[in-house]
Order: sequence, then structure tokens, then C-alpha cells
Amino acid sequence: METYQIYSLTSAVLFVIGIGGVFISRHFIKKIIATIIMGGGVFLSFVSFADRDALAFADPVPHALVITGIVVAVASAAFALALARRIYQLTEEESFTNDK
Amino acid sequence: MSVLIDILLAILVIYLALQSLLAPRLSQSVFLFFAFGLALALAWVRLGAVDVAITEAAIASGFLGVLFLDALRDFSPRSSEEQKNISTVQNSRSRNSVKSLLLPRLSLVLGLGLFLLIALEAVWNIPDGGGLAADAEKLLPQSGVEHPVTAVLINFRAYDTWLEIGVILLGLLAVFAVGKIQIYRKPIPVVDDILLRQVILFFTPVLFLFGAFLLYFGKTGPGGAFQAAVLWGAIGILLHLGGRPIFLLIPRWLGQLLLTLGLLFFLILGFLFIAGGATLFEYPPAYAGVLILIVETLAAISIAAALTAMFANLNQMKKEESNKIDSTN
Amino acid sequence: MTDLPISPYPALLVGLPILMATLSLFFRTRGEAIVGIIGSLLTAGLALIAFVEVTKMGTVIHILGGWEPPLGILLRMDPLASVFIGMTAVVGVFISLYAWRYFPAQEATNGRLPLFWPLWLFLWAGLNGLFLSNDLFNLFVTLEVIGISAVALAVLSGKSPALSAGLRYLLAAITGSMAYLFGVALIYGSTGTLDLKLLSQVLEPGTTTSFALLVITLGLMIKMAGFPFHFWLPPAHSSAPAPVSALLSALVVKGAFYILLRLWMEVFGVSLTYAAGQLIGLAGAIAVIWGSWQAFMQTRLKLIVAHSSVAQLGYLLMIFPLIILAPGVTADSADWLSPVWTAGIYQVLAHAFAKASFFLSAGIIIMALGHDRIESLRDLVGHMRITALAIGLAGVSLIGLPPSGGFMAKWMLLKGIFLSGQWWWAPVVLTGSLLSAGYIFMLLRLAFAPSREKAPFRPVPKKLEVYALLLALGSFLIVLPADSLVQFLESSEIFGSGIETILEGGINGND
Amino acid sequence: MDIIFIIVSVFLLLNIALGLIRVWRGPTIADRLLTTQLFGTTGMAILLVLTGYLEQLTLLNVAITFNVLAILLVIGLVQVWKKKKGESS
Amino acid sequence: MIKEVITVILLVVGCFFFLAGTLGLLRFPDLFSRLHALTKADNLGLGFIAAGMAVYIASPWVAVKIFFIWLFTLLASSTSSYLIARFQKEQEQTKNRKE
Repeated sequence: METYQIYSLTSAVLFVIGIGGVFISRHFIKKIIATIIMGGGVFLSFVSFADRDALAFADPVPHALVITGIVVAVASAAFALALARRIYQLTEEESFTNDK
Repeated sequence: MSVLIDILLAILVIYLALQSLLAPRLSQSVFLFFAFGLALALAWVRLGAVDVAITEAAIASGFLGVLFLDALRDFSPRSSEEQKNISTVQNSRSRNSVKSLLLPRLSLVLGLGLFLLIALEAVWNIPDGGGLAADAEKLLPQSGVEHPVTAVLINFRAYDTWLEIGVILLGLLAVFAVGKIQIYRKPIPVVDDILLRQVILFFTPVLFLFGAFLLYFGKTGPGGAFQAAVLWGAIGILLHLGGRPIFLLIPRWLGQLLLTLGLLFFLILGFLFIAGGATLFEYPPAYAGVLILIVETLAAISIAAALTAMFANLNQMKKEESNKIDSTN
Repeated sequence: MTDLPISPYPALLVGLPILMATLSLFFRTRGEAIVGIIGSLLTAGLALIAFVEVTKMGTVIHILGGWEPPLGILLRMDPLASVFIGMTAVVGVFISLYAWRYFPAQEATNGRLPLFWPLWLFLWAGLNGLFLSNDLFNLFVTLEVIGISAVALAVLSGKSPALSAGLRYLLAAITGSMAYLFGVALIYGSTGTLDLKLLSQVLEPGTTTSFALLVITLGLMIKMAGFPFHFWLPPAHSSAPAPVSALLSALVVKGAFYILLRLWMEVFGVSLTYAAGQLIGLAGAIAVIWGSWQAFMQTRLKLIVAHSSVAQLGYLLMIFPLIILAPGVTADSADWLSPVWTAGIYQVLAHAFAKASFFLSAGIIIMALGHDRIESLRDLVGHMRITALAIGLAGVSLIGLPPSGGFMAKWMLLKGIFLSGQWWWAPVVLTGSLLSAGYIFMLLRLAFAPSREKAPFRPVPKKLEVYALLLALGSFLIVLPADSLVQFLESSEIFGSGIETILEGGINGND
Repeated sequence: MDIIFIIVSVFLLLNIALGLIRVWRGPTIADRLLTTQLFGTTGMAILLVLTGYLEQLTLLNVAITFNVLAILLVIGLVQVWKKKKGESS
Repeated sequence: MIKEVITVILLVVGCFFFLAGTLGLLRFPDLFSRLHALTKADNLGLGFIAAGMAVYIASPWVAVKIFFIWLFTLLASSTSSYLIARFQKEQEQTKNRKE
């Protein structure tokens, strides 16, 4: 088993954990964390695919894509956090009232 | 043999991800999430993605970590007694709803399990080769930088990067939209603790220099605008926490300029190239190196300013002001 | 690919709105609005110039940074993209003009919403970028631009229902784009390229490709509120300010649909199966019935319109099963495909115009009444003739009565359904139309009913009503150039030569 | 030599895993923050070891970033939560 | 050869201190003693590992860099342990006052 394979399998697991977490978790913060975990899985798969060639350097394109992706994901997570806090301040709700 | 590290790290990452979602208390979740970020950064290192590791450690763990800590302050119950009440209420509620939720939950979990199996199968079948490494290697000398990741980011796929800088500004605007634009106006008390003040004062230049080093080093090795930006953003956050909110201390127009500088310069440069008969972001080869450095520096400044403003705005989001509409833009 | 004519317009179409959005940040409220409206007009003008250029020169491209794919990114403006960009421009300019009047008039009750203009221009840039993009990862970035700006616009009012709906929307959007990105990762892993054109040549069928198609489709379904994932749409669209609701349902959801259309028709031909098509069609069919029924049950105007969006998007999903024939069935390609995608395009256009007009009218009514409970619509005709006319026209287009664009869409859809031999979709289309006729006529009946007490209608700027009416008329006018539009689109690669490969790929599994 | 590096890395990883127990037990938020300290320091140690193992000196930059992050989190926690107290009083 | 032996010894000693720090974190009864165990032992362990790696890589420039990394860590963790302790003390004080 190659190194990259371990991580690409991990990435699939993370993705599924994240997608499950988004739907199952109730609290806003946990939902947001779940989206970031999902993103972590996706980025891990990108980078693990970059590592499989035994060339002079690893494929730089996925690395660049992942950096872009991480920053984008963080921007949207910050926005989601702002929304969640605002909702809590206005209504004292920590989760969506009707489930899902 | 080295597979052992990878397997252990993989298990750790998965365990942390699961636990941060399953932990009963919010603070446990958040701290397990920090640990998740750090473990993931180690995974990037194992995969040879040093740039990604720095970015992950700095922004996904550091910046988001501070944001989450700040959010935790809102969400954590005010006293232990209240907390007990809430938890008992939740318990009883969950006990009542356990039966009604069992079937959909079970089917959801089963569905996810099936999904996971297909996903694993799909990932396992990825061919062990292919990618753009060879292309990037071939064109690297024409890009104006020596580090392939920076070349891809700022030159080959500059369009994505430019849009991404736009996304950060957009994220800030979105945070403003939620908070009804209250760029904080109230002065924050300066920290009374001498040691803390000194540490902040000491770390400001260190962070600045290290950021500048990473920025410049990005030309030849792992590092670059985003990593530098987060470190510089950390300066802003530290100063804000230490009672020196930057956006209060500088004039309004300067703040706006700092926030938009990277995006605007990048774009106007692109338009100039178009006017000169080339395409958007097509650097003249002779000046590519210099232009990329300028673009990166300005982008780093803008992103740092945006991160600082995001944190400051979230940190200042207060209950009392929530019903008031601040119309001063 | 790279021998096509090169033009600067694609780059300008993305760059200009962002430039104006950034510049508008330097001004205070009034100045920001002025820069914003100038930016909208300029962008719309540019889009029309680019549209004319494409009609003259055919597909134009812009190689960003001079780096050709697979390493670089290429913007491509083909007939399909230019139709979507043109639609965005026309609808966008009317909504901008409406917002220019609407927000100052609303200031007294709602306070200022100063970030509307920069966010809307960012959204516009994101939409243009999405329509032009030819790169899987770049599509993700534009999706995020659209997602964040759309949610930010939806929560502008700052009220707690809007915020709650917005968070739900945002989480759905992030989940959708991450699922999409996972598919992109798998595609990149198995082929080593992100360029759509190259992918269509190198993609091979297999479990990885099928799974990638599955997650990409799921992600985009979440984004366009396809049936099991429609839960975020009604609250988000109905709680936003009127111009924003119009933008969200007329334009934003179309972005995800556009990617889905492109990927299914252009890239994933090799791994499409009959079952996949039927499944997505089923989701669409349920959405049509469920959305129309829910709309029928609502008592608030904006909720009716929002639920009707779910139904109308269901029609869009129903064109996917039609492009894949059942195993063993053969058909003459041009005869059966042409009505299918004409239906798709016309559904997009008609829905964009009609729904924008509907939401703008709803905004006018809220402005006049202070709320949008439908029982107070009594005697609307007597007080606000123009708005009543706009609602009536938009409603006719949504139901699909001749001679509206909606009729064209549904007629072509039925034609495609029968030509492809998948007759079981036909009752869905008819039931959906009947149900939507139900809620539209319910509204109109109220509008014509005499009021019992003295009506509390407040005066509303006339121009607002005119803009809404013009948009509603637009959903009829699009039928006039139907022939030339179809011809124009047929010159595009996606509908022209692409058809045969889909046929073979769809039936035999691989080529 | 490589095997030593691997053993040391694995040992340190297990060390981190052990420290996770504290996140569970708590009881205060400061206790939980201590574990991030632990992760920071141990993570840096792992990075240093990997620097030797992979012979990639740039990993040192990652180590510095870890360090910076740890202090940011601590100052963040202290200041943010102090303000909370100030508000309530 | 000698270089490698020294490296191994330093690494093993470093690991020992890390283990000690973690055990302290787990076993000690209150926050302050845990803080004490963790901060001191871990930084010492890090110092040993840093020294080991500096010996192994055997380049003066890298050694200086590693030394600075260690120095910053010392600074950061001593400050943060102080801050955490003070934070905890203030929290306990306010709690007592309330009671």
C-alpha cells in the first residue's frame, strides 16, 4: 500500500463523515465544522493524487488548487459563523428549529 | 515501515473528525477541531505539500480557530446552572424524539455507509499516474518564478487566484452584511497586563518579518502570498486583541484602500495587458518575476486586512447593538 | 480549440463588474448606488456587445495568461453561454433599475441596505464567469462567488427569519460545492486535466467516473434545489428583499443548472446511463408535483412564488432523462433532441423573466400593503392596474399558456417526451401545469374580486410597476425570435456535433 | 537511521493521541487549551523529526507557523474571554 | 557514526520528556500543576529533539534556524502558560466572588 493510497482512502472517509455531519448534527457550529471536515477530505484527495508520480517534484497544480480551495472554504466558513452568531444573538437559537 | 506513520496519522485524523462532530459539548468539539487541523497539516507534510501545510496550519487552524473561540464565547451557556438546565431539557427532548428519529437516522447512516463504500471503491480505482507535473515542469522557466506551486497560483492559473482574492473580499462584505456594517467605532481598552502587551509588541515585528520572508521565499520554495497574508493578518488580530484596532487608527479611505488594493491592482494590471494586445494576466516574460512579486505583496496586504476586518467585525458583534440599525457606511 | 477567434470580451465580462463593485466600496450610500447602477448598465451593455460579436463570429475564446489548457484556463463564449449571459444582462438590468428606485423608497421602513450594489455586481461577475468558464475547478470558484454573494444578498434585511434561511442556504451551498469539488478531484485524479473540452476526449467510463458524476450531480442538485434538496429554497427566496428574491430565483439557481447541462451533454457522455437519467427525471417530476402543490397551499404571495420556483426547476431536471434513450430504442437524433433542449433553454428564459417579474410585483405589493398575505390582494386590479397585469402575464407564462415562452417550453418538452418514447413523463407535465394554473387563477380571482372595505393601498412609484411589467412582457417576447435563436444555438458544439457521441455513449456504455 | 525517525514520529503521534484524553475530561476551557499547547509543541517536534527524515528543510517554516498559531490561539482565548467577563459585569 | 549515536540519544531523551509531559497532563490533579508539567517537560523535550536534529543535519545555518525556532517556542509557551494560569485564576476569583 502506497502512502498516497492511505491518504486517498482517508479522504473518502473524511468526506463521508463531513457530509453525514452536515445533515445529522444539530448545532450550527457543528454543522459548520462538518463542512470544513468535508472540505478537508476533498483537499486531501486532491493532494494525495498529486503525490503518486515518482517525478522530480509533486504535481503542483493540485497544491495550488487546494490552497485556493482552503482560502475559499475559510471565507465561507467565516460568513456562516457570522450568520450563526447573529441568529443566536437575535433569537437564542442554536440549531434550526424544525429538524434538518 | 514509514507506512506506520501514515496509518497512525490517518486513524488520528479520522478519529478527530468523528469526535469533533460527536463530542457532547461544544468546547470539546471546537478544540478537537483544532487538533484535526493540526493533524491534517501533518498529513500535508507527509504528502509533500509543504505550501498546503503552511496554509492549513495558518488559516484553517489558526484563523478559523480564533474565530471559533470567539464564537464559543457567544454560544457557551452563561453559568453552570443554566448549562445543567439546558442539558436536561435537551436530554428529555432527545429521549422523546429518539424513537421517531430512529428510522430516518438509521437509514441515513446506512445510506452513508453505502456511499462510503462506493467512494472508497472509486478512490481505490484511481490510476497511479497522470497529472500535470510534466507540463508544469516544462513551462516553469517561462513563468518568472522557480517554485512550481507559486507559478501555478500566480501565473498559470492567475485567474482562479484573482477570483479567490475577490472571494475573500466578498466574504468580508458578507460578514458586514450580517452585522449591518458596524465597522467597530468604540475604542477597545488597551491591555493592562504588561507581559501581554510586551508579547504582542514583540510578536508584531517577528510575524511581520516571517511573513515577508515567506512572501519572498515563495519565489523559490514553499510560501507565498496566502501564507504571508495570514501571518500579517495575525498581526492585525493580535493588535486588535491588545486594544489597538488598526481600522480605528487609520483613516477610512486608507482602510478601504488596503482592503481592495490587491484585487484592484491585479485586475487593472490585467486590463492593461488586454489594452496592450495580450490577454488577461498575461505577464510580459521579461517583467514577470517583478510583477508577480508586486502582485503577491499587494494581495497579501489586502487579504491580511480582510482577515483582520473579518475578525474585528465578528469580535465586535454585540447583542446590544443588534436591533439598532447603523446607517453610517 | 485554441484556433477559435480570440476576443477580450469574455475577460471584460468578468472583470468589469468586479472593478465596479470594488470601486463602489469607496463611496458612501448614495455614491455607492450611483457607481452600482453605472456598473450594471456598463456590464449589460458589454454583455450585449459580446452577444452580437458571438452571433457574428461564432464561438470566441480568451486564453487567460496566454497559457493553454490543460495547465492554463480558457474562457469560452459559445452560443449557449452567450444566450445565458444575454439573459442575465437583460433581467439584471431591469432588476438593477428596479432596485435603484426600490431601496430609496424602502429606506423609511427597512433602513438602508448599503451593500446591495457591490454584492450584486460580484454576483453578476460570478454568473458571467460561470457561463464562460471551461475549467472544472474554475467553475467551483465561480460557484463559491455566486453562493456567498447570493446568501449575503438574501440576508441583507438582517431580520432573524432571513438570517436563519440564509444560514440554511449557505450550508446547503457549501455542501453542494464541496460535493462538486470531490467529483472534480476524482476526475483530475483519473485524467489529469480539468479542461472540459479535453476531458470529453480523454474521460473513460469506470467506477471512478461514475462516482464522480454522481457526486457532481448531487452537489449541483443541492445548489439548484433539486427535489430532495429543495428545503432551503422557499424560506431563503421568500425572506429576501424583493429585487434580491428576483435575482436569486431568476438567475442564481440557473447557474448550477447550466453546469449540469454542460457536464452531462459535453463531458460525461461516456458514463451516462439510462437509469441515471430516469432517476434525475424522477426527482424533477416529484419536484414539479410537490412544488406546485405546496405553492397552491400557501397563503403568502412570496411563498407561493418561491414554491413555484421549486416546481419550475423540476421541469429543467426533466429534460435530462430525455437526452438518454432506453437501451434498444433508436431514434433519429436531430428530430428528437432538438425539441428537448429547445424546451430546456426556453424554460430557463421564460422562468427567468416571469419569475423576476413575479417577485418584483410581490415587492411592489408588499410596499403598498405592508405585507403579502394573499387575502388582501382583493381589488388589486382597481388600485394597481399595471402590477396586476404583470402578475397576470407572468402567471400565464408560468402555467404555460400560449403564446408565452412558458408555453413554448412545455410544448417542446411534451414533443420531446413523445419523440423519445418516454411517454410516462407527459402526465407530470400536464398535472404540473394544472396545479400552477390553480394557484395563478386563485391569485387572479382575488385580484379581480371587489374589495369589501376601503383598501389600504399606499402609493408606489409608477416606474417600479413598469419595470415588472416589462419583464413579464419579456417572457412573451422571447418567443418571437425562436427560429433564429434555435438556429444560433444549433451552431454550438454542445448541440451540434456533440449529439452523436452522447447517443452512442448513452446506449452502449462506451465507445 | 530512518527507522529511528519513524519510531520517534510514531511515538510522538501516540503521545498526541494520549493527550486527547484531556480534551475529553476538561473540565475547564483552560484545560482544553492546554492540549492545543501540547499538540503545538509535539507537532513541532514531529515536524523537526520529519525534516531530518524527508530531508526537506522547508518544513522548518511549517514549524514556525505552528508556533505562531499556538500563541495566537492562547492570546485569542485569554483576551476574548476576558472581554466576555467585562461585558457581563 | 558518532553523529548518529548522539542524534539517537538526544531523540530518545526528548521522547522521554514528551512522555513525561503527557503523563503529567493526564495524571496531575489541577490545572496549575498540569500546566507546570506540560510546559516545562515538553519544551525540554522539544529542545532535545531540536538539538538532535541540528546535530543530524549538521549545517550551521540550519542549526541557527532550529535554535531560533526553539527560542520562539520557549517564549511563546512560557507566555501562554502565564496567560492561561492568570486567566484561570481570574475565572476562579470571579466564581468565588459570586458564591
